[in-house]
Amino acid sequence: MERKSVIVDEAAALDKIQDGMTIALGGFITAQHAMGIIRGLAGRRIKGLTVIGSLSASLEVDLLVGCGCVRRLISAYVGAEAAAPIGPFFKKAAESGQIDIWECDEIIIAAMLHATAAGVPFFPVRGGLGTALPELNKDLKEFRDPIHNEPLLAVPAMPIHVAITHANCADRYGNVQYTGNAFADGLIHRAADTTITTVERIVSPEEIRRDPFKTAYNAQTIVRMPYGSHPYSCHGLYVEDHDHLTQYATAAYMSTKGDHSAWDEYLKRFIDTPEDHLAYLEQVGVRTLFSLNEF
Amino acid sequence: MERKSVIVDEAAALDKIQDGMTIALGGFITAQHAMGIIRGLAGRRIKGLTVIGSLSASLEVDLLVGCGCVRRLISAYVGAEAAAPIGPFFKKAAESGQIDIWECDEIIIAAMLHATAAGVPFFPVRGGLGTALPELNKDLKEFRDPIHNEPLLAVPAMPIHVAITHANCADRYGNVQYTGNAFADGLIHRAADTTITTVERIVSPEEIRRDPFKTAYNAQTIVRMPYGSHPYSCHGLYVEDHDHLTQYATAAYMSTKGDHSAWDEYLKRFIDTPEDHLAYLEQVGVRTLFSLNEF
Amino acid sequence: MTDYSVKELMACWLARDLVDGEFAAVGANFPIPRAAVLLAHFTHGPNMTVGMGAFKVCLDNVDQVMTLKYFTDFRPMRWAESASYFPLDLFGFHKMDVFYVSGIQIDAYGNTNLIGIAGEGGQYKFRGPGSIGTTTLAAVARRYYIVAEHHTPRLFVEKCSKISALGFGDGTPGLRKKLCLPGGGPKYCITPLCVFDFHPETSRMRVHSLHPGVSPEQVVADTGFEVEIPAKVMETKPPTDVELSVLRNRVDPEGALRT
Amino acid sequence: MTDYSVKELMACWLARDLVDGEFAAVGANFPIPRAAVLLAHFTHGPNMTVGMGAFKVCLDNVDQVMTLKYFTDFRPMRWAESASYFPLDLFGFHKMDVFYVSGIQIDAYGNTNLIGIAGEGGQYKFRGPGSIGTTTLAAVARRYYIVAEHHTPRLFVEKCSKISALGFGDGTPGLRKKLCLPGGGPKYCITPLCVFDFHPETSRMRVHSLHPGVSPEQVVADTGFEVEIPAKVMETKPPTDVELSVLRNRVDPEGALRT
Repeated sequence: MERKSVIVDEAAALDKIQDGMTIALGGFITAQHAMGIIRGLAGRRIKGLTVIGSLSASLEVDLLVGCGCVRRLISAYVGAEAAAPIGPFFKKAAESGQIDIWECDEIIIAAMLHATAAGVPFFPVRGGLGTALPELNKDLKEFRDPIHNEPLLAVPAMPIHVAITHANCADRYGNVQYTGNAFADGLIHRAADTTITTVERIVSPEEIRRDPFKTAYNAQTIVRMPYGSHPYSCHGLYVEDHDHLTQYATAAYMSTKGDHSAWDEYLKRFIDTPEDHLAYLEQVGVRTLFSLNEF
Repeated sequence: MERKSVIVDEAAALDKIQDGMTIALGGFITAQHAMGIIRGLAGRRIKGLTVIGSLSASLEVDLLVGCGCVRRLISAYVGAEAAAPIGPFFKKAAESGQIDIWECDEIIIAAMLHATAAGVPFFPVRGGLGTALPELNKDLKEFRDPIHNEPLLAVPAMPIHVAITHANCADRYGNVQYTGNAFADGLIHRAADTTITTVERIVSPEEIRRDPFKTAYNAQTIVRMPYGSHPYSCHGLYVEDHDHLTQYATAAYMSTKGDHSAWDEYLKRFIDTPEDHLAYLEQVGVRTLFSLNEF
Repeated sequence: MTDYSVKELMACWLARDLVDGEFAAVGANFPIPRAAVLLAHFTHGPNMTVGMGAFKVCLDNVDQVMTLKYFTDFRPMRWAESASYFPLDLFGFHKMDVFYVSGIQIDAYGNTNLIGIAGEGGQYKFRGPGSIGTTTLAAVARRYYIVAEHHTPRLFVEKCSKISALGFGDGTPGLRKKLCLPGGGPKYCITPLCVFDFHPETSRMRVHSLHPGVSPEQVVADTGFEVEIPAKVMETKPPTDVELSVLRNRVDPEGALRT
Repeated sequence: MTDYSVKELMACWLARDLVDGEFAAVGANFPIPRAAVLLAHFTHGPNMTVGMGAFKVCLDNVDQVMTLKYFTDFRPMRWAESASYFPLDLFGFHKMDVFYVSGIQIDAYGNTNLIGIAGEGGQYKFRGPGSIGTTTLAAVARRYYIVAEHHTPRLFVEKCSKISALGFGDGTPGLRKKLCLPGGGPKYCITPLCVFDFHPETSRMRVHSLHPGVSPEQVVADTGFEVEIPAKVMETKPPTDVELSVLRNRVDPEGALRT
């Protein structure tokens, strides 16, 4: 008997995500999103997803909202800081009631993930008492702690079908390592039933074993996707593509105001026409990609 | 203004620990205990300590019990596996009711530390329901979770005065790094008011900054103690001194059975006579120390 | 005395209220607190723990710090002593000494709103970006500061439409204590016009000091709630030459605060 | 057929019940389950996740594994793919497929005791070493095995003095479900004499198979509770030559199980 490789191609990974699932996206704000998969979901117009953009998300979530994939959204923030104070499609969908928002802050979302990962029904937190959160998010229950009778907020666990993360490298057995910060990726991996990780490079098992302390988790599915986080950053390799994010934010904003031309152009060029991740990178262009060197 | 060094000498570190305090010891079973400090506490015959031997402890806790330092003990295990299935002084003190035992397993003790570190009054766990633990440990409260009404056990937070850990190296500003596993040391650091860490080597701040991801925590007090974990192991450097542990276990066992001669000899030679850690190492001897090479 | 911008004044004022040895984090896209923390670190806080992006850094030998566009920027790694990613662990928040909060609304009791402004039928007429980490940090950090880059009646309201970070609620005495929140709540709110503190009995904002050249009438006109202005109100102490020199040469060489 | 020891028999039998792809940990000072997990990994479990000390290892290219005296031994690091220290995170226990438990008492309902045996006036007449991780793991691991290195009436008792790891409690039907414990509880208990399983209705131990050469009478005599022995009881299948060869050459070259 032989040990099995967990490397699959892009289409096979995308086939694992179906309408109505709950997915958790890795990275943090503008770093390390598995954009090859996320663009694929947007391109397939997957419907009815519950999306956890952990712990604070960026425009990768906005893209899924804009393409009509999202029914329910769980994130402490949707924006791109200097490039976009708020995700335009997220803002419009929230204002029109098109999506449900599970209102939270980063620590409440982390508590939900911790409870799920630990297999307990809830975790207690202090933050949120006296705020609008328990009124806006009916899942959060105020209660008295059974020992000291102090007021607390119970944050429930939530089953998650798939975690989708992006990392620097993995071996063919799914051992994933990061050069920089893994943020909450290990946590969502443990909370989810299964994990799909896109990586910049596949490395040998020997390379992984050189520093086992660097292994963040063992993913069930690995897809090789160089520059897989573009237009977001990947620590140790490339920074955010600020111009691309601005282009997205402008097109999306104009679309929410009724002028769809720039957005239709963006969608056609970057989401719908490229048949795979490498075709997307061809659209971005070698010159742009190599301009994103980190230091 | 200049940045302050946190390196102190052995006596100054010991002076921080007083009768009646709650202390949490780092390491795990037979690895990485700050024996220079623990022997110092035993030698000073500090009284009335609440000792957290996290998460499972070894004979370092048995030594403190044997020297009459412990009032209350919190650990999921006290023994040295092949060298001693159970700590002899611990066994006798438990049977005679000389110490209080906060009955727990490793996950319940971890939940207590998590709650303390997170600043919440308790953490919920599933393990322990239907066992003797809630009957033996009145701090553990059975309750119903406020969301799904499932039965759970509430594990309360517990204020901890000092965490005492041993690591491979630190810089003069208290940035602590391990070669191997840090076990629960980071957790007890976060749960405690202050942390004393003994290290094999002081390294330059530049060395620490070479891999900031390796920094486990920032300790408030650093003491340099080469071979500071002897007779326990320190990952990457030396293994357990099996003969020394056996010598301890035999002497302690005989003492609990009424024959105190070997224990008195051990106590005199290794605890009471050496005026400091290096004097202890002289008693152990260079030949023994260098026989403990790991691989 | 050197000329300075109001943002520089705000940063210098905030820096002076930080104490050596404290633990403070520097966000991205929140340039005034960022400058305040770094300025304090350079002038009187060599033992501060400075959180910069996802790292804890010490800058004692650093001549100049770059401005970050994005919080997750990896480049502070070069100065890092440890990596730090707080929300993951649920840990240590209650040990955070100081924190900075902003909002799309700030109310008379120091509550802030990053969620949105309610419209008709339970919907939002204006949705905000989300609470980030403010809900919990405002509850547990030892103290925090509200920092407003503008001072308008739309921003400073009597009551937030939705509270994302609790200040003093509706002013009920001892409310935070009743909720067992370990943090002390907002200490000051600084704006381009003035510094507010909180009345010890009513917990309402009142003017603590007016920035040089600002009149009480201007604050009243630009604040959406009824604001108390003590008879003898101080003037906010302007930046010193030393502060401005460190600020411009080491903290903000790109001049983000100068406009 | 090669001669074998009863410990080797026990290890081989346990190994056969492990499935490729499962996650199982190998403790120190618990040599039979250790051998079982490694044997399964070598014979039919290349995709198993093997926890060895504080590491997850893959041994596909490893000829021989050393025996560890201490759980925390750093040497498995050489084969490690990741470092693993479970109790710290409170995580993933409910995803653990299989776990092994022992005790100073094992009772008719599969409860085990590592705490102690009560004496007079609330004190212990015999104090055990403590529950280690068994309380939680027995509650949440998908299934577990009770492994006894001896079979005596003092070890196998009707009721544990103190339960540290819950099997089926007092046999109340659906007790584990009522307590919302996600784990299935003990699947088998293996001893030097026999394999026990649990009656699906009463949850009491009954003989599943007798080791070669062991009589029903011997099990009855050496068990401290009334034990059901089905009329047609199987014989425990002895080790095959292939199993013994892998066990002796790769898993246990030092012969810890041969005595």
